[in-house]
Amino acid sequence: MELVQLLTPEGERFEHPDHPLETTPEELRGLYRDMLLTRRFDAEAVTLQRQGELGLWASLLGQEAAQIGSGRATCPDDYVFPCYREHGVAWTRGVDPLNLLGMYRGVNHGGWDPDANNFHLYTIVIGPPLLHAVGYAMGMAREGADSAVLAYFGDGASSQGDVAEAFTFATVNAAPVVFFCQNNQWAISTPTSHQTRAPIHRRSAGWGFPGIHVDGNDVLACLAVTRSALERARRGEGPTLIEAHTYRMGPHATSDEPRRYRDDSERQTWEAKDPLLRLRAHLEKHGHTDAAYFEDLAQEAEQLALRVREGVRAMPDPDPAAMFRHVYVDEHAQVSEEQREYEAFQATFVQEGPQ
Amino acid sequence: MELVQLLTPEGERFEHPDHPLETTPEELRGLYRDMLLTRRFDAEAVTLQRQGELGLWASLLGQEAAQIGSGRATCPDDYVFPCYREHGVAWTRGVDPLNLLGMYRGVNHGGWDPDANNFHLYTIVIGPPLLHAVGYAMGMAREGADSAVLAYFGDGASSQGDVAEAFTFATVNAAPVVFFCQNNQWAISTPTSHQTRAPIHRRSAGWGFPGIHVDGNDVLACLAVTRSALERARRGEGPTLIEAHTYRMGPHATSDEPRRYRDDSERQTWEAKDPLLRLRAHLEKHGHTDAAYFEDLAQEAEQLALRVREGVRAMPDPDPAAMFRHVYVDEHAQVSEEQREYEAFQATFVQEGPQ
Amino acid sequence: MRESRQVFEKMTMVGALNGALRDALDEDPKVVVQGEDIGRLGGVFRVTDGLQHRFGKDRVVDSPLAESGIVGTAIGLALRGFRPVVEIQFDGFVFPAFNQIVTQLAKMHARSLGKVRLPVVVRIPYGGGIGAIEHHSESPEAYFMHTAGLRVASPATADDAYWMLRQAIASDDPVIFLEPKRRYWDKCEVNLTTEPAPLHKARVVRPGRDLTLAAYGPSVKLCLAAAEAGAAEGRSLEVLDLRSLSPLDTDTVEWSVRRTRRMVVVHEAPVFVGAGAEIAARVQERCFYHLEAPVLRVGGFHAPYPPSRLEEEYLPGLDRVMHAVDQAFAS
Amino acid sequence: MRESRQVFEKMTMVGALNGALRDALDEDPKVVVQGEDIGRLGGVFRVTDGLQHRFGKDRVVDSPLAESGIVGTAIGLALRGFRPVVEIQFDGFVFPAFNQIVTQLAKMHARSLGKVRLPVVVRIPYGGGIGAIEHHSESPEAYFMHTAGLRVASPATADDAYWMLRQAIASDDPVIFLEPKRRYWDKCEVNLTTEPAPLHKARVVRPGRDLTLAAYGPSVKLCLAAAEAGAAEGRSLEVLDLRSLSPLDTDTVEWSVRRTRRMVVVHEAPVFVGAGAEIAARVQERCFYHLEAPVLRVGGFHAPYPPSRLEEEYLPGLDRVMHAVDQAFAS
Ligand SMILES: Cc1ncc(C[n+]2csc(CCOP(=O)(O)OP(=O)(O)O)c2C)c(N)n1
Ligand SMILES: Cc1ncc(C[n+]2csc(CCOP(=O)(O)OP(=O)(O)O)c2C)c(N)n1
Ligand SMILES: [Mg+2]
Ligand SMILES: [Mg+2]
Repeated sequence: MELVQLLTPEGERFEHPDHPLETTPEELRGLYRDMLLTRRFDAEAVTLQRQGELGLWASLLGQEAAQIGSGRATCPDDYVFPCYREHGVAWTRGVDPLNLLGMYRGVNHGGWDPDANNFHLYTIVIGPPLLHAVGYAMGMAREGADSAVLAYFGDGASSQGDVAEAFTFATVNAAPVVFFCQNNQWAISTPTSHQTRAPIHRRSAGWGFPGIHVDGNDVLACLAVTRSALERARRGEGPTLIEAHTYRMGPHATSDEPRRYRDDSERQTWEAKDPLLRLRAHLEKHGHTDAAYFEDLAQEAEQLALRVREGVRAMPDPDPAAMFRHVYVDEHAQVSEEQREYEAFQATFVQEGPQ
Repeated sequence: MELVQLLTPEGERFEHPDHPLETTPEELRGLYRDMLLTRRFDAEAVTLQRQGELGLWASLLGQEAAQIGSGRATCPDDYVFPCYREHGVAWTRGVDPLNLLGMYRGVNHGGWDPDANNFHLYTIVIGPPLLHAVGYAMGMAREGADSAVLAYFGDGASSQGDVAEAFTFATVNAAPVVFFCQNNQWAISTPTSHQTRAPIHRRSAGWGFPGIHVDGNDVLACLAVTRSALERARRGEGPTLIEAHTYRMGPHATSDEPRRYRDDSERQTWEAKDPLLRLRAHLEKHGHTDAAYFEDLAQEAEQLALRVREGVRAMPDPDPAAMFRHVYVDEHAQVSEEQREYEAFQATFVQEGPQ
Repeated sequence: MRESRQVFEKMTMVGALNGALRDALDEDPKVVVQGEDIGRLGGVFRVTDGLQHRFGKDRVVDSPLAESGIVGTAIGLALRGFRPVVEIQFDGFVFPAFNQIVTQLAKMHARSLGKVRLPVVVRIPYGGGIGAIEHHSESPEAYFMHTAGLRVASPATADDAYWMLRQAIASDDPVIFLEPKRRYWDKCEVNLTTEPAPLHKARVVRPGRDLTLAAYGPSVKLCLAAAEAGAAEGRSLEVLDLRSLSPLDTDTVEWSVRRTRRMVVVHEAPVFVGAGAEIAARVQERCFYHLEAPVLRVGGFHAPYPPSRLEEEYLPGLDRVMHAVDQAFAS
Repeated sequence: MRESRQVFEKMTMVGALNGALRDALDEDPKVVVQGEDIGRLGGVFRVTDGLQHRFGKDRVVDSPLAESGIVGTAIGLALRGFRPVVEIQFDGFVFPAFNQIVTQLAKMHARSLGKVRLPVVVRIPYGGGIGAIEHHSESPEAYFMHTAGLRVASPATADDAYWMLRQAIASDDPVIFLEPKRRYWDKCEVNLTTEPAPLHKARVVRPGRDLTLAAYGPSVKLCLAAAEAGAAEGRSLEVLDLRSLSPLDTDTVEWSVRRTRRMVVVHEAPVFVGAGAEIAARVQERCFYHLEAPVLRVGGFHAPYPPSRLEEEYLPGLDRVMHAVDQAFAS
């Protein structure tokens, strides 16, 4: 199957018969800004991890187009289910980047309000959220809502049984859901060829719903295919699978050492396909931007980085009592009992003064 | 995709370019005998259940061709993983039918030696055995064995995540395994349309391996496609998925009441496609059989039924100590302790005499 | 609010559960029911009989054969504001959903710092005694008790079945609702107008002075029989129906044992790291100086549930309970 | 047989486990290793470092990202006569494989009346204390202990890690092998020539007279520190390393408690229906008249494992252990 591409690595714009896309210069500048700010934020998080402010960070470097393009295709009433690397998607949903850092800092397991931006919590266990997405979409459909769900997963995740079950429940319920696979070629050290011998976008055919292969480093193509898939879902025509061909430029997470399992040369090949460079080339070629635009943006990026840096450092450690809170909505005798004992025990230290 | 058929419901023989099959009259008579004896055995088990000799029975009525055809395609060194209804397959592997009754009578959970006939135990939990089959096939391949695995599952089972994972592990390991799906149109009360919106045989394309749709009531077609798929597997070319289009003529199990969820008319439609009738028509039309053949066979069937009836009635209840045996291969302190306590407790009754 | 309803007499537990689902579906449009074969067939035990006909295929959903999918989509529905009640066909088939239950259903409320609520009920017919094949007679409650974030409850009678299921559906926390299938056809009077007790409260079902028999679900009836037999021997045995397993109503247990000073816990699940272990551990912690004898446990062996012809040997029966009672008095 | 080998000095637990796998792969061609990222990368903890290079991709297999598939195919390989050792990347990711483990791996030997053996080892780095994100610090042992058919063991030191893993691989039963990841980088002397003790035997790692501290895996070191602190306060605390959780070496536990008459059990897993519940229940059953105080439990709370900034509050620490010891003496 052909790879949907609307923008070449050199910044050349194409039209695609099945995925028409009209864009204003302002929109194009907006997409570039999204990608640049996301990248800057991500780089800042990597630095903060090195400085010990975060316990871990999973960088999205290289996947900005896949995430911004697909995320910008959503409407406010749509709902998004991420994995743990969808910082760009979170950005498009209006989630404060600071919120994304809490779990990587170790002060919470997520903890933002998913309903505030219709952006679900990051979920570490790979597989389950795809089914949550389908259930959510089934609920939307039952309510007759004019909206859809966008669910992200990785090339590695595609091997989990839950993903197949998600396809099954989505099709038999004609659920308004779009499955968006960022095939970034690696699942930690495991290449995609170890997960499947056929392209991932072909998977959906076996369930009778369409699969699309898109250039994941082309923000316009990602926007276009996701938008049409979401529209299809909202029309009640059921799910679509999108495979975005992209690359994880960095390590799996800050704890990882990619040199143990892949050549740097691979990364270099992909640098030529950088999602930001190609949109920048396009913007410049068509006179949509001037030097001031890029300067302002660079400044905005530094401000964002500063805000994030300061925000993270100011993040308080959680109150130990938080361990017991929210285990249940309503009182649970064992939790209350353990909390009482814990607090009584802590009180003995307070009485004795600091140790 | 076209349905592979070598024998019409009227007993007309066809050739299929991809699935050539040469058969001698003797082989054809053998296949008919297999199907008839299996059907007779199955009917006897249903009766035995009604008489209270079995706790439950899952009848294969209507699926004789799918099971005998595919089972007869195996070689002795191949290995078979059944579900719980593969009585016909068991027959082709030389498993004593009496062995199949133990778990339905409640005297064991299976308990035959899988390695005696390379026929694995019936497995009640739906999904897991497909992965066992793939692992077994991976082992065969590692040993360089010239053999393959045949794994059965149902239309309902196709929804389990483990089936998808089995496809994944089979393909990335190019495991010599054939997945044989008996689509008997129902999973208890759930029609296949509630499991998938696309034909099951299409599922494999998403993993890059072939899927075949075969007339599951045509014993010759089932034999031919399974044989070629097993040969392909033995050649190291990896897995094949076969979907056999067939029908569960009876209830899901003796405890089920199909009238609650399906029309009798459906069953009548399928009666016209009876797997035995069509082979019988073919045999008679070509003079491969005479009246004596059918009479002898009927007598053999009655003898089998008699042997099964008597055998079941003679099956002893298991020794209670069997509960503790075989939990582990080697001694386990808690099991030994509980067994000692249990036996000491039982001994108090013996001393006191019967209660 | 339910004045118009009669007090039903002599209902089976299946009937009571069916009534509870029907009333919950009636009263709250957000309640949805899903599971394998629960629609036209009404479930293999007929607990959902007639519900699809009455409430439609959108609210009473025949699902594909995939338990992870059943629970996973229920979580998604709950995120959207629904209150799903899912059926796992038999105890032994809950394990494909275990990942969804343990890592998602149980933890999402805490993960979200309370922003997300998952009012999902997972109904599981459990326990033995019905002569079934493998995986149809197991008692998996300990796995769920050990999992923080889940509530676990099990009724022993039709009356409790009705009300406890209503309460479970009303709970904003996920509830693992264990239905003792060997009691499905037992009848008792169900009072449909008066809620008898909170979901998580244990109940003294037979008062006694000399020893406490603690049980839940299928084993309560057995303990009542044991108390009867004990009375014939001149022993006054108190029977507690724990009803809730997470939380455990330790207060009631403690209150009972402090009076009787002896205790035997009975359940069908294997005793090794089972519910009885927790109860024994708690009781000796809290009633150490009140106990005249160790807390004893009667339950399944550390072995897979046996073939049905052996299940009466495996399951705690009257003999084994009375034997434990004797031992407790011998101490 | 291994005379040619030196006694290694000061090995980390990771090194010891790596050595055990290497030697097992060397000695038995039927041993195969599979898991996520265990090949080129050598596993996220480097336990399998260099093994794929040495033994090839057929024996040290990078699997797809699917735990049910990893365990399910391992069962199939075992049926074919292999001895698979699989790695689950982190404790929290064992649940997708739970169905395979509980309904298949644990039960197939019994199901087949002993005809089938499944010598599969499931290695799981478990427990907290490494500052990780959600699902990377859990202690799931109680689930496996409650499951008949599984053996469950956990080493506390590099020396035990080497030998216990060798013994687990040699076992004809399935073994859940729990590796205390916070002790992965602790070094100790590993004697590669002498098998120190059977897999399922508990060990007194510090003798004492006044109270028994029972622990396993990550908590043994903590208990040794507590015994040290206790000694400073004039209390002689005995420390038991249980090593095996199923079977539990009750004899050694009993033998210890009968002398010390007091006991505190420590583990990271939530105490509610945890390993400690079983130990407390057994000890009060068997040593009722020897106990001077109830058996106390120190462990995780009935709550999901918290964010890492709170883990020191959640995990049993020296303070909480000493507090329990004080309580045991206060009784
Ligand atoms: C069920 C489960 N198993 C294992 C892991 C450990 N793990 C975390 S990320 C990862 C690789 C994921 O790869 P992919 O799905 O391609 O996503 P990517 O990280 O490339 O975005 C693994 C194995 C996990 N989080 N969940
Ligand atoms: C994991 C699991 N869930 C549920 C069941 C209960 N169950 C037994 S058979 C069956 C239907 C199976 O349908 P199918 O796969 O089509 O096989 P068939 O019975 O038609 O041969 C169900 C739901 C089970 N055995 N295992
Ligand atoms: Mg990836
Ligand atoms: Mg079927």
